[in-house]
Amino acid sequence: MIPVQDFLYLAGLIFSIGVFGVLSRRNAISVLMGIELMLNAVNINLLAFAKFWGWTTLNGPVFVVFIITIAAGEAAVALAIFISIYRKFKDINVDEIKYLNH
Amino acid sequence: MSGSLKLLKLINVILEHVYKFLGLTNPIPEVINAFITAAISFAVISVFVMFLVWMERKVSAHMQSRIGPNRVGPFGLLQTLADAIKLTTKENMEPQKRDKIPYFIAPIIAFVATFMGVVVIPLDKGVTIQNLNIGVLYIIAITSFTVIGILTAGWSSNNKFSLIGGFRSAAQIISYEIPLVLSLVPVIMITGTLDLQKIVEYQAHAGYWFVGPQIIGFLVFLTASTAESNRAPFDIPEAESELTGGFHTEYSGIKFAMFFLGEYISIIIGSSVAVSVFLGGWIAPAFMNFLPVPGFFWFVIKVLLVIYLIMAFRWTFPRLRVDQLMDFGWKILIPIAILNIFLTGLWILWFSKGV
Amino acid sequence: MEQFVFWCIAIFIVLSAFFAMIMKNIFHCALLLAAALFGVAGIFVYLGAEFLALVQVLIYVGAITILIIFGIMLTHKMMDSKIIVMNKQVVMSAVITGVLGTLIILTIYSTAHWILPALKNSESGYLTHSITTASVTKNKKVVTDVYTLGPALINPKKGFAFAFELVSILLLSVLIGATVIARKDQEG
Amino acid sequence: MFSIAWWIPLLPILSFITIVLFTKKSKLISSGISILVMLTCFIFSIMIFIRFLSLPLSARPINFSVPWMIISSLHLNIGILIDPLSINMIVLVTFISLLVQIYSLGYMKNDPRFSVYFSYLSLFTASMLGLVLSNNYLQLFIFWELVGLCSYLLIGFWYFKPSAATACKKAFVVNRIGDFGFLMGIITLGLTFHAFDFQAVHQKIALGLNNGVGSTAAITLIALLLFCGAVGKSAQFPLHVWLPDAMEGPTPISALIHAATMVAAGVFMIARTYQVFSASTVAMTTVAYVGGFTAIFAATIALTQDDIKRILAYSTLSQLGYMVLALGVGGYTAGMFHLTSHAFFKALLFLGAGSVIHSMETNDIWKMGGLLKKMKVTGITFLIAALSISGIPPFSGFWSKDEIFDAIQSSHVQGHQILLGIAIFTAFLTSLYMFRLFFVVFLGNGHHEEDSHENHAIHESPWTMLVPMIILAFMSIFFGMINAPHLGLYSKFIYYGSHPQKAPFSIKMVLISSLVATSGIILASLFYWQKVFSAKAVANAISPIYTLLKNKYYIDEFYSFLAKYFVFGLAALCAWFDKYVVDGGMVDGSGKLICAFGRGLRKIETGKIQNYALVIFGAIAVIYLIMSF
Repeated sequence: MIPVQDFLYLAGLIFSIGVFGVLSRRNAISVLMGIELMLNAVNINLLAFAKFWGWTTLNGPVFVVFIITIAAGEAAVALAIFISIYRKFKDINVDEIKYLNH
Repeated sequence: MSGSLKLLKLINVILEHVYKFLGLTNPIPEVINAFITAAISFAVISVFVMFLVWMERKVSAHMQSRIGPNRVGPFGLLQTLADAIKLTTKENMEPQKRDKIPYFIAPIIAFVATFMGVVVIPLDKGVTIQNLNIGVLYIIAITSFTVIGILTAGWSSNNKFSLIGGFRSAAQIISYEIPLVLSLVPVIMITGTLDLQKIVEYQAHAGYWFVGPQIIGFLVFLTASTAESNRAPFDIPEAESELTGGFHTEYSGIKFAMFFLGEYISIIIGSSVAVSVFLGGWIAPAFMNFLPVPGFFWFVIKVLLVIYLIMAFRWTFPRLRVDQLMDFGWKILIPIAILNIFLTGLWILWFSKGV
Repeated sequence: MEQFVFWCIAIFIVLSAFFAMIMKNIFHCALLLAAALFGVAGIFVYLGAEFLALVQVLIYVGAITILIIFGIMLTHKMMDSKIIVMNKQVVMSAVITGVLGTLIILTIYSTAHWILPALKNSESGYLTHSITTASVTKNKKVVTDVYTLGPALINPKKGFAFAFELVSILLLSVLIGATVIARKDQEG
Repeated sequence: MFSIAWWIPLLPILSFITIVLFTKKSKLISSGISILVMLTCFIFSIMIFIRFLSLPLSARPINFSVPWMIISSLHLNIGILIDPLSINMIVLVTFISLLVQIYSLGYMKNDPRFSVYFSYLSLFTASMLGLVLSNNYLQLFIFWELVGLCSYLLIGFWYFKPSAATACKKAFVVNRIGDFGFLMGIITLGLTFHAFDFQAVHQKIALGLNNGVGSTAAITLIALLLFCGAVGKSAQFPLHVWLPDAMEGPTPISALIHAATMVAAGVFMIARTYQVFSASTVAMTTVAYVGGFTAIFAATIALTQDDIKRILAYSTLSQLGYMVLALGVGGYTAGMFHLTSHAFFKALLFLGAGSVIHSMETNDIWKMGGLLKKMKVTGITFLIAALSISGIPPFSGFWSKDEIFDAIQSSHVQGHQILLGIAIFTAFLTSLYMFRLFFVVFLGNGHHEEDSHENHAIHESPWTMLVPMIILAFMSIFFGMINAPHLGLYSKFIYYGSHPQKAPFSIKMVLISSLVATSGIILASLFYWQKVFSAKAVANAISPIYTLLKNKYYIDEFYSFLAKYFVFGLAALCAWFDKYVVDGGMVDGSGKLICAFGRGLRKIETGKIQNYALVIFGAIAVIYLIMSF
C-alpha cells in the first residue's frame, strides 16, 4: 500500500515543473505543455484523494474524465490559434507577440 | 481444456521448476515470467509474420498470375527467412544530420506499441497472455502509440519526404481511429463489456456472430483497420511513387525490419480483434462443430482468412489520393459508424424495454 | 517492491517532465512530455483506475501529444534548436516555482500525519455526508469499471449529466472553432 | 357620437403623413386630400356643435380621457375635452382653415413646394385642433409647441429668402421665451396641485379658495407664468416683435395662423385656464394692463407703416390686446366673442391683402392706388372688413368691440376708467389706420405708373381666392348680430361661471364707439382721400414722435442692444467659464490626471502574458507563505 502523500508529493512536483514551464518558456507550445503537466498533476491528486476516500464517491474519477476532455479541447483550440498566429507573425514566441490586433 | 492451453500451462510448470532450481522466490518469478512470455510471443509472432510475408507474396503472385517465391525451401517458404537474415546483417545506413536519439527510438516505439496489443488477444477460451477487463480499449489505446513512432521517424530523419510521409501517416491513423472505435461501440453496447474474452463468450452463448447483426460495423472496422495499418489502398504515407518509402525512407537494416514487423503485427492485431468481436473468435462454425480441433485452430484459421481478405484488397483497389482518403474517413465512415450506433441503441431499447 | 516500482515511475515522470520543460529542442520536449504522460498513466494504474489510465494513454499520449507534435512541425523548421528557449524571467520564475513547490511539499508533509488517517477512517464516517456523491457504491474496487463510471457520468439525478452535456457542447464548439481558426483565410 | 372628436385632430395628421410619404409628387391629390380632410373635420365640428346644443347643462362638459403614462402617483392622461369653448374653437379653426386652403389653391398655384405647403397646413391644423381639444395642461403644452413648430415651418416656407429665414428664427426664439414661462407655470401648477387635468385642477382651485389650501401667492405665480406663454403666443407687448416679421410667410398663412387661429391660442389659453387667472386679482390686473397697453401701442405703430401686411400685423396685435384686455377685466364672453369675430374679418383683411399682393407683386401701399376699379370684389370685401374692424354698426366688429367696452365699464379692476379711455382711443386709431390703408390702396391714385404693369395687368384674382373672401365678408357682416342685445345667443353659449353673465348694454357706449369710429374714418378720408390735409406736414410737425412710431418705438433695436451687450456679454462670461474652468480645469484636468495615472501604470502592462502569470504565481506563493505562518 502506497501512502497517499507519496502521490501528493509526486503531483506537487509535476505541478511545480509545469508552472516553471509556463512561466519561463518562450515558445507557446512549450507553455501549452506546461499547462498539460499541471492538469495531470491535478488529475493525480483527484484520483489519489478518491482512492483514499475508499472510492465512496465517484466525483474524483468523473472530474478526471472531464479534465481530460477539456484538456483535449483546449489543446486543439490552442494549437489552431498557434498555427494561425504563426502564419501571421512567422513566430510563436509568447514574449514577442504582444499585440494581437495587427 | 484445449491443447494450446495445456501448452501454456506446461510452459509455466517448466518455468517454475527452473526458478526453483535457481533458488529464486516470489515476486521475481512474475517479472521473469512476463519476460519469458514476451520472448515466446515475440518468437511466435515473428515466425507468423514471416509466414505472412511469404503468404502475401504468394497471394499477390497468384492474383497477378505469377508463381511467386519458389526457390528457397519448399514452395519458397524459407524465402522470408533469407530476406530477414539479409536485413539484419545489412550495414546500418543512417543520415548524417539525423536527430540521433529520436531516430534511434522511433522504430522501437512503433514496434513495441503494436506488439503490446498482442497481450489481450483471446486465442482460446480462457487463453490470453494477460486478460484485461477493458481489453478492447487497451488495444485501441496502445496501438495509438504507433503514431508517435511514425512521427518521430519522419521528423528525425531530416528528410522532407519522410516528414510528409510521417505527417500523412499520423493524420491518417488519427482519422481512422475514430471510425475504428465507433464501429466497435455497438458490440460493446450489446455485450456490455470491454473484455474480449467475454465478447467471444457472449457470441458463443447467443449462438450467432456479430458479423450478422453488425455487418455495417464489421465492414467499417475492416476498412478502418486496413487504413490503421497503412495497407493499400490506404498506403498513402508510403506511396512509393510520391514519397519513395514514406517515413521509413531513411531506415535500413534491422530498424527497417522493425517497422516492417510492426506493420504486419498491426495487421494481425486488427484481424484478431475483427475475428474476436465480429467473427466469433475461437468458436467453431456451426456446421463444423463435430471436428475435434481446439478453438485455437479456428481462431488462427479465421485470422488467416481475414488477413487474406486484407491482402486481396491490396491487389484489388487502386490507391486513394490523400484528400479522398480523408474525405472517405470523415465524411463516409464516421457518419455510417455513428448511424450504426444509433440504430443499435434503438434496437437495444426495443428489445429490452424499460432499461 | 510495489513502492519501489512506484518511485521508479515517479522519478521517471519527474525527470521526463523536468527535461521536457528545459530542453532546447522542442521536439525532444514533446517526446519527453509523452513519456511523462505515459508514466502518469502508470500512476493511475497504481491508484486503481485502469480505465482512466487507458483513457489517459488514448487521449493524452495518443491525441494531445500528437497534436502538439503536429503543432511543432507546422510552426518550426526542422532541427532549429539553436534558439533561446527561455525568456528573461527564467530566474525569477525558477525562484517562485521553487518556493511554491517547497511550500506544497512542506504542507503535504506537515498535514499528512493528521489528515490522512482521518481520511482513511472516514470511509463510513461523518465526512462522507458533506460530499455530493455521484454514485456511492459499497463495492470498493469497482470504480475503474465502466459500469459505475458510465452511469455516474450520465445519471441525471445523482450524476453529472448536465456537465456531461455541457462538455459535449464544448467539444462540438472546439471542433468547429479549431477548424475555423486554423483554416487558411480565404482571401479574395 | 362625441367620440368622433378624436378624429378631428387625427384626420389632418393622417393627411399630413399621407402627403409627406406618398402623394408629394402630385399637387392635385395632395391638395385634394388636405381640403377633403378639412371639410370632413368642419362637418364633424358642426355635428358636435349641434349635438352639444341639445345636451342638458348637467351633461356638460364631455371629457374623454385615456391613460398615457403613470409615474408612481402621477397619472398623466391624454384626452379630449368638449365644452362650449373648445367647440367654438374647433368650428372656427376648421372653418378658417378650410377657406384658407381653398384660397391657397389659387394663391400658391405656381409654387414648386405646393404639396409640402399643404402638408404643413394639415399638420398645423391638426396641432391647433389638438391644442383646443386638450383636456390637460401637458397635452396643451405639447400641441402648443407643435403649433409653434408649424408656425416656424410656415413663416420660413420661402426659406431661400434671408428675411424669411431670419423671421422664422426670430419667431421661434421669441416664442421660446414665452414658452419657458409657460412650462414653468405648468410645472409649478403640477407641483402645487399634483394634477394636470383641467377639471381636476380647477376643482382643486375652487376648493382651495374656500378652504385656504392653495395660497393666493402660488396661484398668482402660476397665473403670471402661464400668462408668459400667452404673451409669447399672442404677441403681447414685450414679446410682440415676432409677429410683424412673421409676415414674411405666404399671405394665406398670415391669414390663418398669424391673424385668425394660432395667435388666438394665447387668448384661448387664458380663457381655458380662466379659473386660475380669476383666482388672482394681481394676475387679472396685469393681464388687463398688458392687453390695454399692447392695444394702443400697436395701433400707434400701425399708423405709420408702409407695408400692407405689416399694417395688418400691427392691427392684429392691437386687436389681440383688446381680447386680452377684455379677459383681464373679467369679460370672458367679450374676449372670446371678439376673438371669433376678429378671426373672420382679420382673415378677410389678410386674404384681401393677399389678393392685392397677388396681382401687384409688392407690399408697399404707396405703390398701389385706385385698385377698387380693377378689383371690385376684393375692394368691396376689404371695405366690409375694414368697416367691421373699425366698429361701424352693424358690422360684427362693432358688436364684439362694444361688448368689450361694456365689460371694461362694468369691471372692478383698479383704474378701469383709464383702460376704457385707452380702449376708446384705440378704437379711434383703429379706424384711422385702417381707412388710411383702404384709401391709399383702393381709392388713391398711387405713385405707380401704369406702364410698369403692362406685363402683368392688374387683374381680379381667380374664383378659388374670391369665394372664401365672399364667405368671410358675409360672416364679417352678420356674425356679430347673433349676440345683439335681447338676442345674446353667444353669451348664452359661452360664459364663465354658473350662469350667463352679460355686461349691461349701454346706449352711451354705442354712441361713443360709433362716433369715435366714424371720426377716425373721416379724418383718414381728409388726409388720404380728399387730401385736405397733408400727412407729410403733420409728420414733419411732430417729427420726433413720427420717427419714433415709424421705427416701432425702437423695440427691436432695444432688444438687439440687450442681446448684444447683456446676453452676449453673459454668454461670453459663460463661454470663458466653460472654456477655462469647466473644460480646462475639470474636463481636461480629470483627463490629464487619468492620463498621468495611465502613463505610470502602463509600465506594468507589458502585454506579455507570462509576466502576468509570474505575478499571479508570485502572489500565490506570497499569500501561501503568509498563510502558513
